[in-house]
Amino acid sequence: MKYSYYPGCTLRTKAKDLDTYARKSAEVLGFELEEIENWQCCGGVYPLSSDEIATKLSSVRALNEAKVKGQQLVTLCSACYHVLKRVNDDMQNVEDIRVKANNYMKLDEPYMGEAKVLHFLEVLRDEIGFDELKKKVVKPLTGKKIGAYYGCLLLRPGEILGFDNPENPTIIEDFIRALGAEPVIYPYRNECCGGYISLKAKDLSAKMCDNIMDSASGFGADMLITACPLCQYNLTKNSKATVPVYYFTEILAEALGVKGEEE
Amino acid sequence: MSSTNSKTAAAKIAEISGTNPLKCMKCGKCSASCPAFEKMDIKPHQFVSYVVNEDIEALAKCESLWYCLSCFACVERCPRDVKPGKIVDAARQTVVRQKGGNYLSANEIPALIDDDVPQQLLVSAFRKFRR
Amino acid sequence: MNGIGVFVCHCGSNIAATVDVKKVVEMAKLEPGVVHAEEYQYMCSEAGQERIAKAIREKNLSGVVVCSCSPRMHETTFRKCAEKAGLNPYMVEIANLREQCSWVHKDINEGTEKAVILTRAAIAKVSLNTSLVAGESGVTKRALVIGGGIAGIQTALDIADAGYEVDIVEKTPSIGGKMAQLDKTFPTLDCSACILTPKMVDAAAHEKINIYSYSEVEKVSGFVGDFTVDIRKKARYVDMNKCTGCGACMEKCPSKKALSEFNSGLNNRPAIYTPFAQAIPNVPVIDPSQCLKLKNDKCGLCARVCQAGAIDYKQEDEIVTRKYGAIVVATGFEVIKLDNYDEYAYSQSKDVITSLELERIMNAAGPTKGHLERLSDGKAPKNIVFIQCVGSRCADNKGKSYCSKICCMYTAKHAILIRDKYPDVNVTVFYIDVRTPGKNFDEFYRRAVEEYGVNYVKGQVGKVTPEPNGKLTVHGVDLLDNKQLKVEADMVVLAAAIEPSPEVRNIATMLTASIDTNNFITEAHPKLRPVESPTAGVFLSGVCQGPKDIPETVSQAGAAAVKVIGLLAKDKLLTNPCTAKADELLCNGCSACANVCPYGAISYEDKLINDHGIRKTHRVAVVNSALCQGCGACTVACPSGVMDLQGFSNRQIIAEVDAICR
Amino acid sequence: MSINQEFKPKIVAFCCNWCSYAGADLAGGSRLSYPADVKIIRVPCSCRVNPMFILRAFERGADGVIICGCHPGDCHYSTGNYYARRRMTLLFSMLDYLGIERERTRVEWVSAAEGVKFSTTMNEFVSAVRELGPNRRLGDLRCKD
Amino acid sequence: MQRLIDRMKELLADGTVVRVLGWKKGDLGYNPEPHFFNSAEELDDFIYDGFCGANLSKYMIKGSNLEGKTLILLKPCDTYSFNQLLKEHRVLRDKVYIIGVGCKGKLDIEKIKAQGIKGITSVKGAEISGKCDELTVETVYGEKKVAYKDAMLERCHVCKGKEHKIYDELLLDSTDTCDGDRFTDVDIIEGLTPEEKFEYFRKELSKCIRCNACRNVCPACSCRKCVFDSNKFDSEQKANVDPFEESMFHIIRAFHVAGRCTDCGECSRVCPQGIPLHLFNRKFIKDINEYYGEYIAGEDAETKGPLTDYTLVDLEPGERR
Repeated sequence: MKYSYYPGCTLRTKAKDLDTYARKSAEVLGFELEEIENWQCCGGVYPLSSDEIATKLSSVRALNEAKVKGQQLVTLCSACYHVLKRVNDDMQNVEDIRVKANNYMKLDEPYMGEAKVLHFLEVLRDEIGFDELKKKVVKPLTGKKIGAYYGCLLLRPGEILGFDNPENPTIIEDFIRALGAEPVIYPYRNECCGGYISLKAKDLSAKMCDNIMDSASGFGADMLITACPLCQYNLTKNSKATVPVYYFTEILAEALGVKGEEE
Repeated sequence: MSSTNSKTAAAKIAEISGTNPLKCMKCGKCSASCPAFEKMDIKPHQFVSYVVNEDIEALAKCESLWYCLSCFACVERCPRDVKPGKIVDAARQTVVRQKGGNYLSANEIPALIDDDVPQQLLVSAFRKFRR
Repeated sequence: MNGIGVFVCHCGSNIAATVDVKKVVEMAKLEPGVVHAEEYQYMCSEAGQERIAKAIREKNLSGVVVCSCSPRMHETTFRKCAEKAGLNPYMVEIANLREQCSWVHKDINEGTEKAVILTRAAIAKVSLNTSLVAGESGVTKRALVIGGGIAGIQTALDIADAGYEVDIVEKTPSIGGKMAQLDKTFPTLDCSACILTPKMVDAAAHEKINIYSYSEVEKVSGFVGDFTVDIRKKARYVDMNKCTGCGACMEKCPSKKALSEFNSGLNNRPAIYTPFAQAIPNVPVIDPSQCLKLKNDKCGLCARVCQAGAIDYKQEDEIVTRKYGAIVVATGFEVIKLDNYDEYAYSQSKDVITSLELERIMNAAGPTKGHLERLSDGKAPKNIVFIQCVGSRCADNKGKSYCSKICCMYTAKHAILIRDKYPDVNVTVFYIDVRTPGKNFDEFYRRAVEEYGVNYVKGQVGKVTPEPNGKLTVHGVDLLDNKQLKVEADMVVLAAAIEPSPEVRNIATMLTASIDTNNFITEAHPKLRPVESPTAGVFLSGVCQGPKDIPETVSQAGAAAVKVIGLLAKDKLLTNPCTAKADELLCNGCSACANVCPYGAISYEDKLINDHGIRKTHRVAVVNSALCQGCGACTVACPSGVMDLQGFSNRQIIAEVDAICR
Repeated sequence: MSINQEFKPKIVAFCCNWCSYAGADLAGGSRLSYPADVKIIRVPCSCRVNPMFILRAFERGADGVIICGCHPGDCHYSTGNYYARRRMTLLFSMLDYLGIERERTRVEWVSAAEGVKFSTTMNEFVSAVRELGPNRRLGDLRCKD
Repeated sequence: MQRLIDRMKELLADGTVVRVLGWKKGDLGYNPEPHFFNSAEELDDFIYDGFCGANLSKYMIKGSNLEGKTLILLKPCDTYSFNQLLKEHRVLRDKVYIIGVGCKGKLDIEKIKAQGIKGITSVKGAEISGKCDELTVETVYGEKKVAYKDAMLERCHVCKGKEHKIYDELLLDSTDTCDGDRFTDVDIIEGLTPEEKFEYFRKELSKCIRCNACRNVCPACSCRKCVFDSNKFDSEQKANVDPFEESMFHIIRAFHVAGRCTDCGECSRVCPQGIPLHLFNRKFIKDINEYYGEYIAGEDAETKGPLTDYTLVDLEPGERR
């Protein structure tokens, strides 16, 4: 099975781990991430205003490329997932944006939101299946107590993203279970880490991250995993960081036994 | 800002946010959910009232614009489908689109970042704080 | 063809002052078909009516036009007058010369000219009138009440007290409904069971009331006065006639894992059970999904301990068919599922409960024997937070658009009861608005604040987070103080919205009663006919029509009963003769008419039609004149103009149009 | 303008029995005058008004047609006026399409308590039609020369 | 086409159906007509080509009353009409076997004639197989070429799509022929002044000779007895006697089919006077779409029609959205 793959800017630089381990794991799990050509940055945040068109075009380009190749579009970064999925929803359902975006793009065939955006975790859950994943695990993470940190961008608004129950998600917990570890459920797992606010109001972000860390460690987590480079940054650099924070692909690679192999 | 300008600006905010502020029933669930509440001078639920009352001048000057995290907690939980986060963002848009409306200048960035800052942080902040 | 008589009334000077009545008479005589025209001071007077009667008799009139006041005033008078004189009452038309002519126009020429035209239109219409006879249909002197909660019980008691037979169909093993689950009732704080159980006993003991418990309505046919209903009596596996209600079976039953419906799932019940100790009938049922004997033919303990030999594992569902003159829907409500409100941690924490669950916890017969304790660890709570409007007043896709109406008051009740019994427990209520319209309601709420020190905070809660120490943090807002609040709580109580029972949709369909987008049954008129459904003979009692509290429910139940009694007291129902009628020779059977009929009065039959000697079977529309109310929606929906309204036929109205535009 | 004052338009008003006809009666009872050009036809419900009736009126030379019914939500028959609303919306739009000005057709919801509204509505409607002058007869929609 | 004929013969032979409702060759080569074929032999006269514009749905009302199952051929646009008839209980699903046949746009001989081509003897290139780019018109004055597109019926330029909405099996391919917006003409008329509108329709409607062809062909006009022939409205007097019927016929007809008309375009196709009757229907369709949401009559056989439905918040007559 081949998927179009949209890595996003951060995975090329600061979050190489998130990307590398995903590719290695995919290989073991029997699917391929085919990076789309000439992708451009999604912008990091979804432009909410209904009259924003130009800022959505890079996403439309990526989506259209996947459509042309007849593949589903996979992302790893929460922000890319959020932006791509919402732009795709606009292209499907918002007439005005669809018409204007297509006018800009001048494609051979207009893009109407045909592509399907998947997060890597969704591929594991819906395409591979966590039961299958469990069978492929060679080094189960037995005994580890892992807290899932979802953040905002994967979950909200639930109506559009449809990733999981936005107030009580389970996908990463199920993922943790599949790898043989014990998920730690704590109520702050879908609270915001502060996001881009940490650029200008570090104190606010720090307070929020501390709340998350306190809750997670209070419920007994040894480590947290996340899918978002910015969450990872804020949680580690911007808080008292009582527990380490890893990308989910890293523990995946570890459990699948492909972490050690250096390129 | 003259009253007609306020009216147009308020209408513009309602339009690009795609929500109807009149549906708000003042339950405060947005403000109860907002992680940046303490930093906000105009609280999320008040934000909606300001648009209804067309007090756009105050909105344009307020700090809240720059503290909203776009975490969508209020959007997710608003029982009236008003989605205050979208209104805050629309107001922010109307400010940054004006000349001199940028909240972040390129010059100040080096002092704000460290080696580990992910690109995502910068591009997101640029989108939110600048034209 | 006989002739038409025209009678112009002066109404003293009310008409005559601005309408030249003599001219109207003169002009009327020129109209085709008019054989008699006269004017008189007061047509509605004894003498005036005698003039009309005399003319009908002497000139053998076939139609009468009275030019007078509004038909809303005296149409009935003149119809009766005509009938006495031997003319079909529906051969009378009124030209409204007073309200719609002389009183609104000042110029006598203008007034006269218009009066002539109105008279002309009435003459044109009456010449196309046909004799109509009100139909008659019989009344079965028995009522069916669907639902055995307080609404159904009260309606049944009131009907039965008037001397009519009533059947109650209740889906659960016992009557009592939601009220039986309540601990105390507002604003008087009397014990719910103490006021409800006597009524349940009365209903069971009443010679005119027959209770079908553990039964459901399966099929409804017929119409007002003559409904035929199939009732499914679900297999109880216990013989109602033999069981003595000793309870030995329940005690001995080894399968005790099922969640107790009555206790909102907070504890368990055996596979053979009555929902609660005061159940009526006091005959248990076996839950086939739990019974070891029925599931895998093991056990059989209950049969062995039953001295009356009442256990019958072979019992099957039974269908009873009964006839009714009237049907009352009293299907009540359920608390919504809280799947869409995970931010309040209902599914994540045992200490986040609904108000109905709190009722059971507070109740001496409940899972905690009436002790206020946390379900997670049995500890006594010190801080309790109530959250209002959970799923009510929503404009999103998750909740209900309406106010559930009862929550403000029951929350005040809970707060008072807790503060009264456990003065050291702090109670905080997060509210959006406190709504207390009702006798002694606001006083009650104020007592909660003033006497019991309940902390009311205006603002909604964003999230409830369980903490590692087992407590809960309530993240709310105080809008009046403009502050975010984090309240530590041991227990959180959610005022979850109520919604009509899910089966109401199915029942409404069977009854052709309409329901609104929230599944509440629509009333015939929101102000003037609040306990009747638009479908004749179907009445509404309780929350199935809209959220209401117990006093309101009981009032409405009584009102519905009066409507039923009024109907059953009649021996014959006269039906409005101005009903729709399809020409079956030409009907296409396309269903357009039935689609717009608000009364479900139109059905389709494959009929053998004799079309000028050619016999063919067609699907044709058939109007049930007992149900049709004569609105005429169908006549316009019909593409071939086959559906017509008697008394307001297409030809009659077109004749009026022509007369006016002539 | 002065010419139009003398022009006596033919106006047909269909009023539902339960609300608007009673509203007209109330206008009468309160002596609230309106032009005598308005002639009322009583129908049980606004949903009884067949588009054929309106076309017939225009074909026979009516200058304006108005339909009055209970306010939405207050229909005596619960839903009749909702159907009437759709039918008339489409019919009026079609008449406009044929060249019968929008001002010549109107639907107004008048309750039994709204005598004043009935009278002002009729005054407004008649003056709007007078303003337009005589209607082209729909009967001339086909000329046979 | 041979594949189609073979398949029809097969279905006749195995008893699935007892007759075929299809098109029969006409006398001129470009005027085929609907026909019930009762045996495999009769199918020798069968034709399916670009001139088979006739919508056979309505004939199935008769077909539903005949003994046994009828095989009907429906083009994509015809299936809408069929669904609508099904919704109105005018045809019976179990009395029919539907082959959805492909369509590459249907031809209008008048369009060819309008290009100044006279004395037509035959037209080549209208076969359903092949590319359908160009027609070769044989005339008594020699051979003429006409682009297929330029000879297509107006309705094919605004085709609803290639998809059959109801069928038992599909045969032959379809081509997208839509290259226009069906509401353009309605928009133009809406923009005229009242005088211009009235004059326009007066000019068009004055051509009408009341031949009733439009009514007879219309799949929505399937009443056992038409209001115009009934005495229910005092309009039964025939043409030239009653001016109401005379002048209001098309308007009333349009209202009667409003919400039910699938815009099949047959009325305009068969009008011998070339009156653009579809402009009435499309006005209603456009308004319905605009006011009550996109609605395509006959898209399925269940959805409530817009005129037998309502919402609490429908706009008021005369109000614009």
